[in-house]
This record gives sequence, structure tokens and C-alpha cells, in this order.
Amino acid sequence: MAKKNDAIISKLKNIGEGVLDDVESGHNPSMDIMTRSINNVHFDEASGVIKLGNDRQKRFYFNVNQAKKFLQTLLIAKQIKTLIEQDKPPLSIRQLFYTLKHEIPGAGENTFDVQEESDPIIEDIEAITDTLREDLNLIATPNGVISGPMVVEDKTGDVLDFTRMGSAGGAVPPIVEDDYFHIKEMSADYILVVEKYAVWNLLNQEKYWKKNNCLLMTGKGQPARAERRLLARFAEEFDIPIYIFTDMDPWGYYIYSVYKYGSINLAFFSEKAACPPAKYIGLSVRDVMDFQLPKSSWIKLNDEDNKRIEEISSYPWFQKERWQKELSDLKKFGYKIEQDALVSKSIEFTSNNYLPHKIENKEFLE
Amino acid sequence: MAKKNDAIISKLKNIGEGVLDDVESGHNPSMDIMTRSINNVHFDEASGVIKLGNDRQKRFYFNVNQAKKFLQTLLIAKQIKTLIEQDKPPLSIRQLFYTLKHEIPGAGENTFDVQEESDPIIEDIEAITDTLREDLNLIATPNGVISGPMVVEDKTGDVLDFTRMGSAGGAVPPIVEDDYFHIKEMSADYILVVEKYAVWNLLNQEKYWKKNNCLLMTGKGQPARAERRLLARFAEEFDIPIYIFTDMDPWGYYIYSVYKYGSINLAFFSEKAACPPAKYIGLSVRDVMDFQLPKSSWIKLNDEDNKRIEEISSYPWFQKERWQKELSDLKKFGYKIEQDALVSKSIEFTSNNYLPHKIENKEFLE
Amino acid sequence: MTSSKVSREEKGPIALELAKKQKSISVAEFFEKNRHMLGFDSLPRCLITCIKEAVDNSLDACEESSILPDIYIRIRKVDDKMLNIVVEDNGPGIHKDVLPRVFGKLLYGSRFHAIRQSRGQQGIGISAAVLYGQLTSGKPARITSKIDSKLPAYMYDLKIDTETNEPRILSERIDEFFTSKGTRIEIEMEAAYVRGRQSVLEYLKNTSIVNPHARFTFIDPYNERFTFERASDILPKKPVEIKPHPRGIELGTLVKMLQVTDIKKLSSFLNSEFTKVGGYTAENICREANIDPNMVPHDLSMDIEGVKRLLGAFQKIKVMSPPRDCLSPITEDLLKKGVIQNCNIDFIATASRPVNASRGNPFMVEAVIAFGGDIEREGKADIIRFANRVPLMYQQGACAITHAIERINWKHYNMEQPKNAKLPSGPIMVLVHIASTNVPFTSESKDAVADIPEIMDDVELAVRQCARELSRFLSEQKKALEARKKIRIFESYTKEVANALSVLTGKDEAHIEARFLDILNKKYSKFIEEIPAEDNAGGE
Amino acid sequence: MTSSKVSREEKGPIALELAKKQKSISVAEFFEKNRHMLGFDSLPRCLITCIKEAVDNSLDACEESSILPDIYIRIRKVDDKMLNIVVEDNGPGIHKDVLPRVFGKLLYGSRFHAIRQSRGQQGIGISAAVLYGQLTSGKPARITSKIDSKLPAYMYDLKIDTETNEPRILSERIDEFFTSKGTRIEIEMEAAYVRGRQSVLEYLKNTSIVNPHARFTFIDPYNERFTFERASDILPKKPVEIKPHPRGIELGTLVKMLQVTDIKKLSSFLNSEFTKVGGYTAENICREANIDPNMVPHDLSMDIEGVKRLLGAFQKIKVMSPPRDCLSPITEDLLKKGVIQNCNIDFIATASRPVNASRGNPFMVEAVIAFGGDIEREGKADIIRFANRVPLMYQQGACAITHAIERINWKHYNMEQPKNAKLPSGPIMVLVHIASTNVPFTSESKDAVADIPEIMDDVELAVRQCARELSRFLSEQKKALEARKKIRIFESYTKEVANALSVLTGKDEAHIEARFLDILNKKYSKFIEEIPAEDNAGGE
Repeated sequence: MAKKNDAIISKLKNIGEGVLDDVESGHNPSMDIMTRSINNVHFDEASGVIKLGNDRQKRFYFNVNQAKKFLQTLLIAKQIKTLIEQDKPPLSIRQLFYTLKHEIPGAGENTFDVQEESDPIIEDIEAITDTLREDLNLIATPNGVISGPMVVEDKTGDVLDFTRMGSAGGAVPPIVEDDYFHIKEMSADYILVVEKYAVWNLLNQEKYWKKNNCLLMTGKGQPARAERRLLARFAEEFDIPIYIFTDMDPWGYYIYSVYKYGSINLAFFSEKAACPPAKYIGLSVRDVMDFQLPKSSWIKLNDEDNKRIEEISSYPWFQKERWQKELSDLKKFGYKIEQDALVSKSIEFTSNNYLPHKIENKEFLE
Repeated sequence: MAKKNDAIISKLKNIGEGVLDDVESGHNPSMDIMTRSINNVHFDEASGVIKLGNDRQKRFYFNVNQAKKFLQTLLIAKQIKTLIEQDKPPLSIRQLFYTLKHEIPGAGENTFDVQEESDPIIEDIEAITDTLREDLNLIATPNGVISGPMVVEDKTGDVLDFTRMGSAGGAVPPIVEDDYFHIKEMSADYILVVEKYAVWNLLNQEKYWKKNNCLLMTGKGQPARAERRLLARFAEEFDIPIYIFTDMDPWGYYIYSVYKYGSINLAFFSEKAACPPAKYIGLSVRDVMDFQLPKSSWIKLNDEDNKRIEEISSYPWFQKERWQKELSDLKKFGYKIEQDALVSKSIEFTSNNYLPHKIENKEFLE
Repeated sequence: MTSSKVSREEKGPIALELAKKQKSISVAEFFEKNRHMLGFDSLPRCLITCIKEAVDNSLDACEESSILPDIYIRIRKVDDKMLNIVVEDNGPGIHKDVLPRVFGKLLYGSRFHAIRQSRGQQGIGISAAVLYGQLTSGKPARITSKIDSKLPAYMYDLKIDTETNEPRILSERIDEFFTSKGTRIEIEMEAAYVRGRQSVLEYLKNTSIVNPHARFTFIDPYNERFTFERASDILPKKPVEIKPHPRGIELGTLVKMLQVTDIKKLSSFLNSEFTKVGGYTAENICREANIDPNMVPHDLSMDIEGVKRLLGAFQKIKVMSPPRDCLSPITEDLLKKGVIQNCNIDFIATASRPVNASRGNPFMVEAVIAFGGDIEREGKADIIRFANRVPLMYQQGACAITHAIERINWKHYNMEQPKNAKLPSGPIMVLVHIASTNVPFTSESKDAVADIPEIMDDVELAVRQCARELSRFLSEQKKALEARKKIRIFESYTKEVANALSVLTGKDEAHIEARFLDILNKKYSKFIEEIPAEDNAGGE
Repeated sequence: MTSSKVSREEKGPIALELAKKQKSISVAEFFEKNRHMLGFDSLPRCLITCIKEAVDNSLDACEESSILPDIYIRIRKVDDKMLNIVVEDNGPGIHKDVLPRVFGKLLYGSRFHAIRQSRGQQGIGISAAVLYGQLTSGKPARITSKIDSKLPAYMYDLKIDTETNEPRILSERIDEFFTSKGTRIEIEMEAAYVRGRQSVLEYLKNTSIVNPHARFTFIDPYNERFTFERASDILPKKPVEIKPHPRGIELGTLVKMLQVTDIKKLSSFLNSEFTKVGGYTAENICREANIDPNMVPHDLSMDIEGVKRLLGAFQKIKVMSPPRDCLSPITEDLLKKGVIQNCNIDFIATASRPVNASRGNPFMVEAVIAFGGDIEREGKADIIRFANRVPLMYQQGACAITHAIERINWKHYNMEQPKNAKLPSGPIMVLVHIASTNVPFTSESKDAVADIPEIMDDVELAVRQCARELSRFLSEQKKALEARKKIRIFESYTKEVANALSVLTGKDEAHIEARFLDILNKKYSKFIEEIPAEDNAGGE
């Protein structure tokens, strides 16, 4: 642990040294920043994961467009170094933001105004130091809950049995690395990730995980880092199917792709948090006919939806024929359907008909 | 259970019968709706709780301003009745919304477009039928997590020990009524409710609850129904202090007041979900001097903050002299401080200095 | 410094030298130099001005002779810059004794001193066209006229001698081919034929609207023929010549009238030299002015203070409005016909104001607002201006009609008016016609009416009256549309309501729906309209 | 139907009867009826027009006699409606033989036929004021003039006989009290004294700007005295009378010149009757036109096609611009002085265009843009228009100067121009002066210059030239402000940066800060300005 931290501190120090070298030799001080724009992100077909390329850009100090970001980068690097050196417990990125936010005397502005400013810079530092933020002593707020046949030994020493977590399920902790969240037992036949809490809650109440001997998890919509990283660990460590269940709309499809391939925004993190074996279980356009989903639960695609379909269609990781067809079918169909809407067929429809039928007939998209 | 449901179904049926009577006698069909506007909400000094008054207003069908709402009210009443009669597990209000959302043929519009339309009508029906929505088979998504010396027997039969919930804590379930969430043991000396997850997380990592033998809970910002109802139960069932810890800003003060007194928006729910014994532990303006909170963590009050201070100052439940002083001190001070900012003094400052000092010296606002 | 040094060398009064240079200027020279004042500035405008002057004269002449006008206009291209213009009418013709001066002398005419509505008045217009023609083409104008079917037609080639302002006849002969009564003028001039808003076609279309009794035939330079048919076979009533009206007459004019009259008694003078002043009124005026009604007018003219009192009495003693018969309004009915004949529209409203007077000149305002149909939907409303049955084609922004319309807040009339815009937007056409014995134009080119308060007020009132009708139409249209929409929505809602009530109560869905629709059909308007102040029941 | 029936009862040609009514109209009658054309419409405007005509005459007379003008203006209230106006100058005076006609006859003057810049030209203005005065007050105008210190001053009371357009002298005597050389006119008329944008004071202020060699003393109706001092003691160079310039002359005018000349040889005619046409050029023109240079001009006048060829040759053969000395521009220097003397401003730019010609008349445009200082910050830019050193007070919207300025997209010049607004907003004043031997006004009231393309183009070019200078000024001002702000921000940032670097590297904070500030001071501009296209490093 101490050794890992020494390496990180040395990397942070290097950033500062580089800047000082520039100043001492009379140059415009700069830092090398990994380019995180879409141009430097690629989908690696071989591994099936979105990866960050090797492009770098200089961030200069004496440049009115970059000076503020330059300053912010140094402030965050400094703070992370300090916290690690003092062996503090991990902070949220929001806490880190608040510890640094203050008015710059004489400039009439704050170091940071909103968290949206510090978040991308934390990502810059992750990339510069080639270190996940969880190892930089930073966490994101997790949202997920899980139930099913898994036993975990927490860093606290608590042993958590996810078959015995009551109506609420077991909460996903902010850090899910093995040293924090050691999976002792896993006897599930498959893992089912549900987009929405409400659907997870219904399945949990009906003890779907028990009847089907599976692990039932939700990230409450777009998953946070912890849920993604945890799913990646499941794939790495256990050879069981992983199914993603979302709304039938471009947003739902995208959530599936985030779990499976990662995301452009967090391309650096994606390499460590992608889950290549994940399969898309539904809802898909075929289901509308196959299950005769009632028209009252269809919702017209709006302009934003259609625009998003176009965008997604062009992503390299959606180029498989089956997915291109799904996307164009959706567009042709002209309606979206949310997974919650299955309750309008019958409350038990999801657990008793829909999911078993899909799994039995292996009707997945990949 | 069946008897309780019979009563509810009969109340829902009454709504329909009233409308039919109007139509048969050639009148403009109408329903009596409890007025939930601020005029019909009062702060009951005696019980220290915000309550809904007895004012009612008619909602007419043949009135272009009211017709849509009239229709929506009947749709929701119908759906609730159907679900209860069929003995379905509880749905989220979002699921209910989706089961009812569809295009009205010929009208070129949907029954509901956004959940913001159905939510207030669910409240109308709660009030008409004098029944909490949890008993109408509806739930809201909970956000809270808890750790500390409490043991609960869940409706599922699981026994949940909140001292053994690991880094993540135990999640609050959507329904916390005794039949779902039976508290078997509670040995905490006090209950500490923290506004923000990040702060809760830090305290939980430091095992604050263990060191201080308390129950540590967060509602992740503005609390959802389940957290409020649970805190109300703690107050009803256990004679231990309850402390609320929030940001030093009008939004933080207001979160405290929602836990303690309830809210205008959910005045009907407030009677059952208020927690009169709750005390405000901080942050308060006095703390800035007492703990020498560094200026770098002060954030200028903006126009919206100042406006909110004015509003809060006029609420009947903020009329106590100490609170009026706090609010005017905040305004005079001109800065707000978020609880996360205490980490800038030192990471352990919250758990080792701030909270023990406040509790020891009984420096609370009430 | 050099130039101011000169001034100090005195060599006798400079005024002596300056005086030698003083001399009279002929009015023809003056207008030759200032022809833009008469509407001869840009090339497209020169064409319109020329045609307009000729058509005005033809219409005036036909009407004075009670002939339904039939006017033929032809334009030919001579070369790149030069056009040949012919205007021919079926009017009474012009007698050969006066013809050369009518076309070859500025400030020569028959209508200047008459208080009566007519198009031309100053005796300038057509002569100015001749002047401009000879200036730019170097060629004379050719006029042919036949005043009686039994008499031959005379044809003149003439120019204007600008130094003397007298016609110079280059040739004079009999035209055997001109067989019917009427007058024909042919002028060659530098001009340009264009299309669009300020074009000959537009001018003729608008002229046809306000002269529904006239027929126009137009051959354009591309040999295309356009005919504007009559909307009415009835000639407008001939305006009657009147005496001045006392309201608004000026001190100097009154002094002059007192000086030159032959009448020896003031009250008789008032009675006979002014319109609408009877014997009783004349006595009243004298009493109010504290002047002996038997006084000799010429004596009073010496006493400026006395004349001022008389003028004051004119304002105080109520005198009836000027008679309407000196004016020739188009009448609302014919205005409507004229517009509808020329334009496909959804709605039209007209208004006409009572006869009023400004500076002793009677005037009257008529207005039309047309809406919808083929009127351009984008952009601001169209203003179409007329004075004495003549369209005003230029200087819209400088005109009292425009200014009066711009004073109106159109939002009050249910119309859209973008912020800072002076006119409403949408498919709206505002027509205003001012009829007067003497329209106060801002310049001799007669493009814009001067901002005379009395006229602007009447224009505003007339347009407002039309706007009110349009506003009612628009709001009824909107209301009807909304009512239809509301019923449709209620019908749709009712299906859903009936289903919900059936589930709630177990009653028959079809029956419930029928009962609801019954109420909707019988009483919906009552229910829908009794909307309480605000719907607070929901309590957001 | 009744009226059209009449037309069928033939009783001899109608034209005969109509002809009897035809008669000549006096130009005085014409303008009496159409006095709004001469600027006598609203009461405040009547006052300004009267003063303007008198002051124009005084300035013209003084300049012609090389006298530095000293003009006294006094307005007294007679009663509610009536004002008494006095304008007195130190000019050369007017000889008694011509004085009555100068003030009592329209179209009488010394400058009409001269091609040379002057204020008055038509011989109408001051007589029109006399006409308006007698019309509204009934009283004659009183004129006093002294042409030599040794001769007595004559005083006349006179009116205009409108039927004949000749002066009528009511009294004529020697004024013992009028002791110095000059002319004084006193008129009583209906008029109103107002303050603000279109007031006598504003008129005098603007007149003073474009006549920096003149002094004005003004006593207002409240007996308050205002003096506008000279900004220069040098008289403007007297404009020289010239022959017409071939560029832009019209066919008709050329024909007339050919007809009346005594010269027997075409090339000599061209050489002596046109400015800037030398013998060589004259030969060239004839060759281009394919006309024998020895031809007799009068013979050519009979051959319109030949004259047209000659006119064509005028356009093709290059002739030098008209001489500048027939014009009296104010000069950029004096314009600047005039503006600065009257107004506190932050910036001023001037421009003057070369002499140009339109319709044979030379003209020249000068422009000024002033910015900031006391100029009103709210609302749109002020346009101040002048023609031949006379401010144009009315009809801004109808003027070529305004139209030319409105053609400019002011956003290109760093100025704010709200959407759909035709002018920029902010503390901006645009002055334009047009000097010409014959300014083409839209009407005789001389308020607006007609939209002549050549003039509009020159106005636009001159104003654009000023606008470019203002634009540079504004952008430099903005740049300086931004640079100062940037340095201050970098200084603030550097403290934070130094602290962070010190924590990261363990090096001394003060040392780091000093090194950074060092670079900032030495090289900041280089670093700050080398901004790469877009900062993508962050990767959002």
C-alpha cells in the first residue's frame, strides 16, 4: 500500500517539477495533458473496450484560454498529494472540490465555481499519473443496490450476505476494489443488471433472484463508477452470463454500452471498468410484437430521441449488424417503451414471462 | 390487512359515485379536493408539526382549466383501486405514472406528460382518502443509508444488523412501516442525520457511530419520504436525542425543518412524518468564530440564497428568536459554508472536534 | 487672411454691384432645375410620374364631362435608357386655343382657384412631364386631340421655352387617323420600366381600386396587355365648387377677401362669400366680434385688430361643416368592390369620416382594412395611400397617413406588433383615401401628405374604426376555433373518464359516456365559460 | 345612372366650355396655397424657417462682400400665437432699387443662374417668409438697409401682391437710428417658440459649427441672451462661378446651349462653354462622337441623334473633375474646431471626399463622427445634416444623407446596432455636410436631400472613412482595457500557482512567484497573444 502511494506521490511531484523547469529556463510553463476529446478515444475491437489513445496536448499557463485550467490542475494535484501523504480516508470529488473552492484574491473570481470544473481535471490527473481516482484517494457517490447469492467481506471486516439484505437490498459501497470489497462466495447462475430502481424493487419484492438463482443489481439509471467497476470485476472473476435490462430507447441502449464497453467521457476509466461479456436482454423492438406490448405504453420518439439514435448509430461499438438493425427498427417504429411499462401488461409480467422467455430462448443482443 | 384495503377501496369508489351522481342529475361533475396550497397549511404550535387544514375546493370536469386534472384524478384513482384489488406488490409513483401514460385518442395529447403531473394528484388522493400513499400501494424511491447499533427484522424475514453493513451502510427500504421494517433492537445513545452522503461516508469510514454509539443516517440531501417517515418512527418509539447536521445555508436549515416539522408541499404526509424532537446541531454562524473556519471555505451568498433566507425567515416554524437571529446573522455574515468544507480544516475535524464539541456543550438550535 | 483683406479695401458700396446681378427667374427654369420636386428623380419614378400626370388629367377631364373613362396606356422601349409613352383617353378633348398652354406652360390650368376636389390642380403636372421629356430626349411632346366627332383631330409637336415659360409649337397638323373624341399624348423620355411595389402595374391596380368607374388598358414594353375592368358603371357625383369655409381661414386671406370684394355690407359679405354662413350666422359672428354688420368690408380690411376679432368669432360661432358635395369620396361600398375585384381576401372593413375642414379647405377621410386571403402573410402590414383618387406611390415614410397609422397601438386590436415595430405584422392591408379641395402635399411631386393635425386625427379615427371591426372578426374567428377545439378535446377526454368511472363504480361504461356527452352537447358553453378565477384545487 | 345620363345629351363640344376656364396662375398664389412646401407648416417650424432664410441671406451677403458675419436674432412674443422676429446683419446692405423685389417677389435673386455654391439660390426663401407673415399677421414686413456709412438707411414696409407676384410698398422712409452698414428685417407671424431638438437654439448651434467664421447673438422670447462665438477669424474662400461640367449634363440642356450660343465652331463651343474641357479634350470628344469639330453648334442642335452621340462622348472621354473652387467646403480642420467648441467629446474623426459631379453640378461631401463625452449614451446615434453650410432640421427620414448612413452595417465597425435598427446605438454623433453648386432638395422647404446615387455613394464613403477611424479607436480602447485586465488576473493566479508548486515540489514559494512574475512582466504579451486555435486539452 505504502509503495503504491509512493509511486503516485512521485508522479504528482513530477508534474510540478516539469512546470518549474519551464519557468527556470524562461519558457511559458506547460503540462502535458492526455487528450480526452473524442479524437483520442477509440474502440478497441480486439478487447471490445473503449480506450484512451496516446495523444497529448500542452496546457500552457501564459495563455488566457488555458491559465485558469492550468491553475486548477496544479491545485488539485497539490491537494491529492497532501491528502495521500497525510494518509486520510478517501474524499468524494465533491469534498475535494469544496476543499479547494475559494476566491482568488484580486482576481474577483473563484478557483472553482462548480464541480463541473474540477471533475474533468481530476480525470486529467488520473490520466497523467495513470492511476484510477479510487487509488488517488477519491470516490464518487455510488447509487446501486444488489441482492442475490453473493457473500462479501468488507474492508471493515463485516461479512455481507446479499441474500439477506431485506427489502432494500445491499448498497454498493463507493470503493469496490478487492481490498475494500472482497467477494468470498458467488453462487449465482447469472447476473441481471436492471436500469431502474423501480423495476429492481419490483423484482426484488417478488424474490426474482431467489427463484432464478441470480444476482440482481441496479445502478439507478446511468451507472456511477462503483457499479461499473463492480460489474467489470464480476466479469473478470466469474464465468457466468451478465445481462443488461434497460428501456427501449437510445438512452437505455447507451447504458448497456457503458457497462459493456465503457464511455468516451471516462475513456481512461473504461479500460478498467468495462464488462465485455455483458449481453443486452431487452427491451428490444422485436419484443413489441413478440410480447404484444400494448400501444398505450408506447411513447412517441421526440426530436431529442431521434437525434440520440443517430449519434449512437455512428458509434464504432454499435456497428454490429444486429445493433444497426435494432436502431433503425426503433427509428422506423417511432416509439420508445420504458421497462417500467411492462407492468401495464401485468405486474408479474416482467418476472414470470418476459425475463424467463428471453433467457430461455437466448434472445440477446450483443 | 384485507380490512384496511376494503376501507380504501370503498373510499376510492366513493369518488366515482359522487361524480356519477352529478352527471345523472345534469350538474357539472366535480370532486372535492383538499386544498394543498399554502393558505390551507398551518404550523400547529402545540404539536410542533405542519398540518393540512380543512379547506376544500371543487375540481370540475366541464372547465377548460380543470378538465385535464379531473381526468387525471379519476385515472389514478381507478389504477390504485385495480392494483389493490389484485393484491399486487407496491409500485413506484413513476411506475404508476408509466402505467397510465398514453395518448388520448383524438385529443392529440397524453394523459400525463411528465411525472410532475401525476405526483400532485397522488397527493390529492392521499388527502381525499386520508391514507398514506404507502398504504395505497405506492412507494417513492428511497436514497438513505444507515449505520449504527440497530437491528431490524425486514418483512422478508431477513434480520438486518446495521453495525455490520460494511463501507456502504444499510440501505433504507422504500416502505419503513412496522410491518415491513420492524425494529428489534436499538441501543444508540443518539441519532445523527447528516445532509450529505460524502460527509456520512467520511464519518462511517472513521467508524464515528461505533466510537460514539450512535445511529448515523443520511438522506442524501433533501430527504425522501422513507427517510422522513423512519426518523418520525425513531422519535415515536425511542427516547433518544436526534440531531440534524446540514450546510450553513438556507437550504440546509430547510432540510432540518423538513425532518422536524414536515413541509408545506407534503402537509398531509407531514403529520405522520414529522420528528418534533429533532435538534439542529450545525453548521451555524456561531461556529465560524467558535471553530475558526477558514475564510477559503466561505462562499458568498448569491441572490438566490438571500431570497431563500427571506422566505425561510417568514415561515411560522422559524419564528423562534434563536432561529430569527441565526438567519439574520447569516445574512449579515454574507457567506455560506457547506458541511463538506470542514474537511479543509482537517479531515478528522468533523468527527474528532466539531461534533463532540457541539454535543458535549449542547450547542443546538431548536 | 487673403480673402478678408480684400473686404477692407472699400471701393464704393458693394451693394451696388450686387444689385446688378438681381433678376427674375422663370418658373419653368426653376422647375427645370428642381424637377426632382415634381417627382422626376429616379428613372423608374420618372415613368410613373409621367403616366400618373397624364392619367390624372384624363380622369379629371372625363369626369368633368360626365364620360365613363376608358384609358389606354402604352410603353415602348426606344433604346437602353429611353422610353416612349402614350396615354390616350375618351375624354372631351382640349380646344386648340388652349391646348398648347395646357401642355406647354407651367402653372396654367382650370382648377387652381376652384374650391372643389380634383386630381390635378396646380397646372404643373403634365407640363412638367413635357419639360422632362424634352430635357432628356431632346424631342418635343406630341399631343393629339379631337373635341367633336364632326371636327378634325389636331396634332401638335410642342416644347416649352423655359426662359419665358411659354409653349413653342414645332408643328401643327390634322391627324386623319384619330377618329374618336379624346386626347392622346406621346412623350419620349429617359425612364426605366420596373416591376414590383413601385411599378406602373401597381399604380394602375391601385388607381383602379379608387376609380371603380374607370377602365384601364395597359400595354407593357414586352407587348403584354393588362386590362383593369370597371367595378361600377356609375360615374361619381361631380364635386360642386364652393366658397371658402370660415373655419380655419387665415388672417391674410381674409384681409385680401375684404379688400377685393364689391359687396358693401359686412354681413352680406360673410353670407355670400363663405359657405355655410347664413344671414343669422353672419349677424352672430359680427356681434361676437363686436363689429357693425353694416360696416363696409374694405374699411374693415384696414383695421387688422378688427379682422383678428372677426377671425376669432369664426372659431367661436358654430358654423356647419363644409358641404360634402364639393368632395367626391369613393364611398365605402365602391371601395369594397374595388378591393375585392383586385384581391382575394378573407375580411374587409371600411370607414368614412364626416367632412371636416383644415385651413378653410374641406376634406374627408375614407379607410379600408383588408385581411387574409392572398395578402402577404410575412412581414408588416401594407399601407396603400390615396389622395383625391390618386395613389401615392413614394415617400410612404414622410406621409401623414403613415404617421397617423403608426400612432395606433395595434396590439389593442388583437394584432401582432413586434416590439419597436410601428406597424402590425400579418396579412393586413390598410388603405386610406383623403379627398379634399386642396390636399396639402409635402412637395409638388405629390407623394406625401403633410402632417396636418386635423387630417392625421381623421385618418387615425377612420383606421381605428376599421381596426375595431377587424379586431372583432379576429377575436370571433379565434373564439370559434377555440370552442371547436374545446369540444373535440372534451369528447376525447370523456372516453377516458367514462372508462375510469366504470372501473371505479362498476357501472356501464357506454351509459356513462352517453350521459357525459349529453351534458357536453347541451350545456358545454355554459360550463366551459364559467371559469373560476384560478384553479387552486391542485395546490401546487 | 343619373350623372352618366347627362353625358349623352350633347350640346356642342364640352371642350369649348372647359377651355374658357383655363388661365395662368401666379407663382406667389401657387406658393401661398402651398406654403408647407416652403417649410411653413407647423408653428415651431414656421419660426425656424423664417430665421433660417434670413440668416442664410445674411451669411451669403457677408461672404460675397468678404465681411466676417456678425448676426443678431431677436424673437419677441406679441400674443399667444404671434411672434415678432428680427434678424440684423453687418453685411453690405441692399440697394434700394432692388430691395423691394428681393423681399417682395418670389423667384427673384442673383444666384439662380450662377454655378457656384451658395445658401440661397432660388430667390424664394425670404420672400416666402414675408408672404407667410402677411398671411398670418396681416402686417407688412419691415426692412431697413444701409449700404454705405455715408448714405442714409432706408426703411420699407412692404407686402407681396400675390396675384402679380410683385412687391407692394406701404411706406418708405429714412431711418436715422440705423447707423451701421447692414440689413435688418422684422416680420410678425403666427409661430411658436419651442426648445429641444428642432429649436432655434439647436439650429444656431449647428449653424455655428458649419460657419466657424460667423458670430451669432440670439435674444430669446424670455429675454435671455445666447452668443455663439467664432472658432475662426478667417473667411472661407469665396466660391468661384464656373461653367457647367460635361459629366452628367442632360440632353435637353445641351440642345438649348447649342441653340443659343454665338460661337460658330463646335470645338470652340465645347472649350469655352464647359469647365475642364481644353482644346485637346474638345477634339477628342468630337472624334469619339464622330462629329466634325468645325460644325456650327446651332446646326448640330437640329440633329438629336448627333447631340446624343456628343453626350455619349462626354461619358467616354475622360474629363477632369469639376474645380473645387466653385465650392466652399468647411474643411476638416474647421469642422473639428466647430464640433469641439460646441461639444465635449472623447474622439472625433473627419473625412472629406474629392469633388464629384451629378447632373453637371459639382458637389463635395464632408463628414464627422464624434464619440463619447457628453453625447447622449442611450438610444441611437445622432445624425446632424448640413447642405451648403445650412443645417437641415426636418425630414431626417426622407434625406439621402440618412439613407446613405443607414446603408452601413455598423457592426462591422465595432459598434452596437440592435437587430432591425438602421443606426448604431451609443454616444455617437454623425455630421454630414454636402456642398454643391445646386443641392438637389426633395422640396423647396430644403429639409432633405434627394436620393441621388452619386451623392449617397459619397456620403456613405465619407462616413465609412470616419467609422473606420472610430472603429480603430474603439478596438484599441478595448484592447488596452483587456490587456490591463489580463495582467491583473495573471498576477492573482500566480500567487495560487506558486503555492501549489511549492507544495508539490517542496521548493520555496516566494522564489517561484518571483520567477513567474518575471516572465509575466517581460514576455506576457507574447505569451498571451499566441493563443492556439482551441483548447481541447481538457477534453470535455
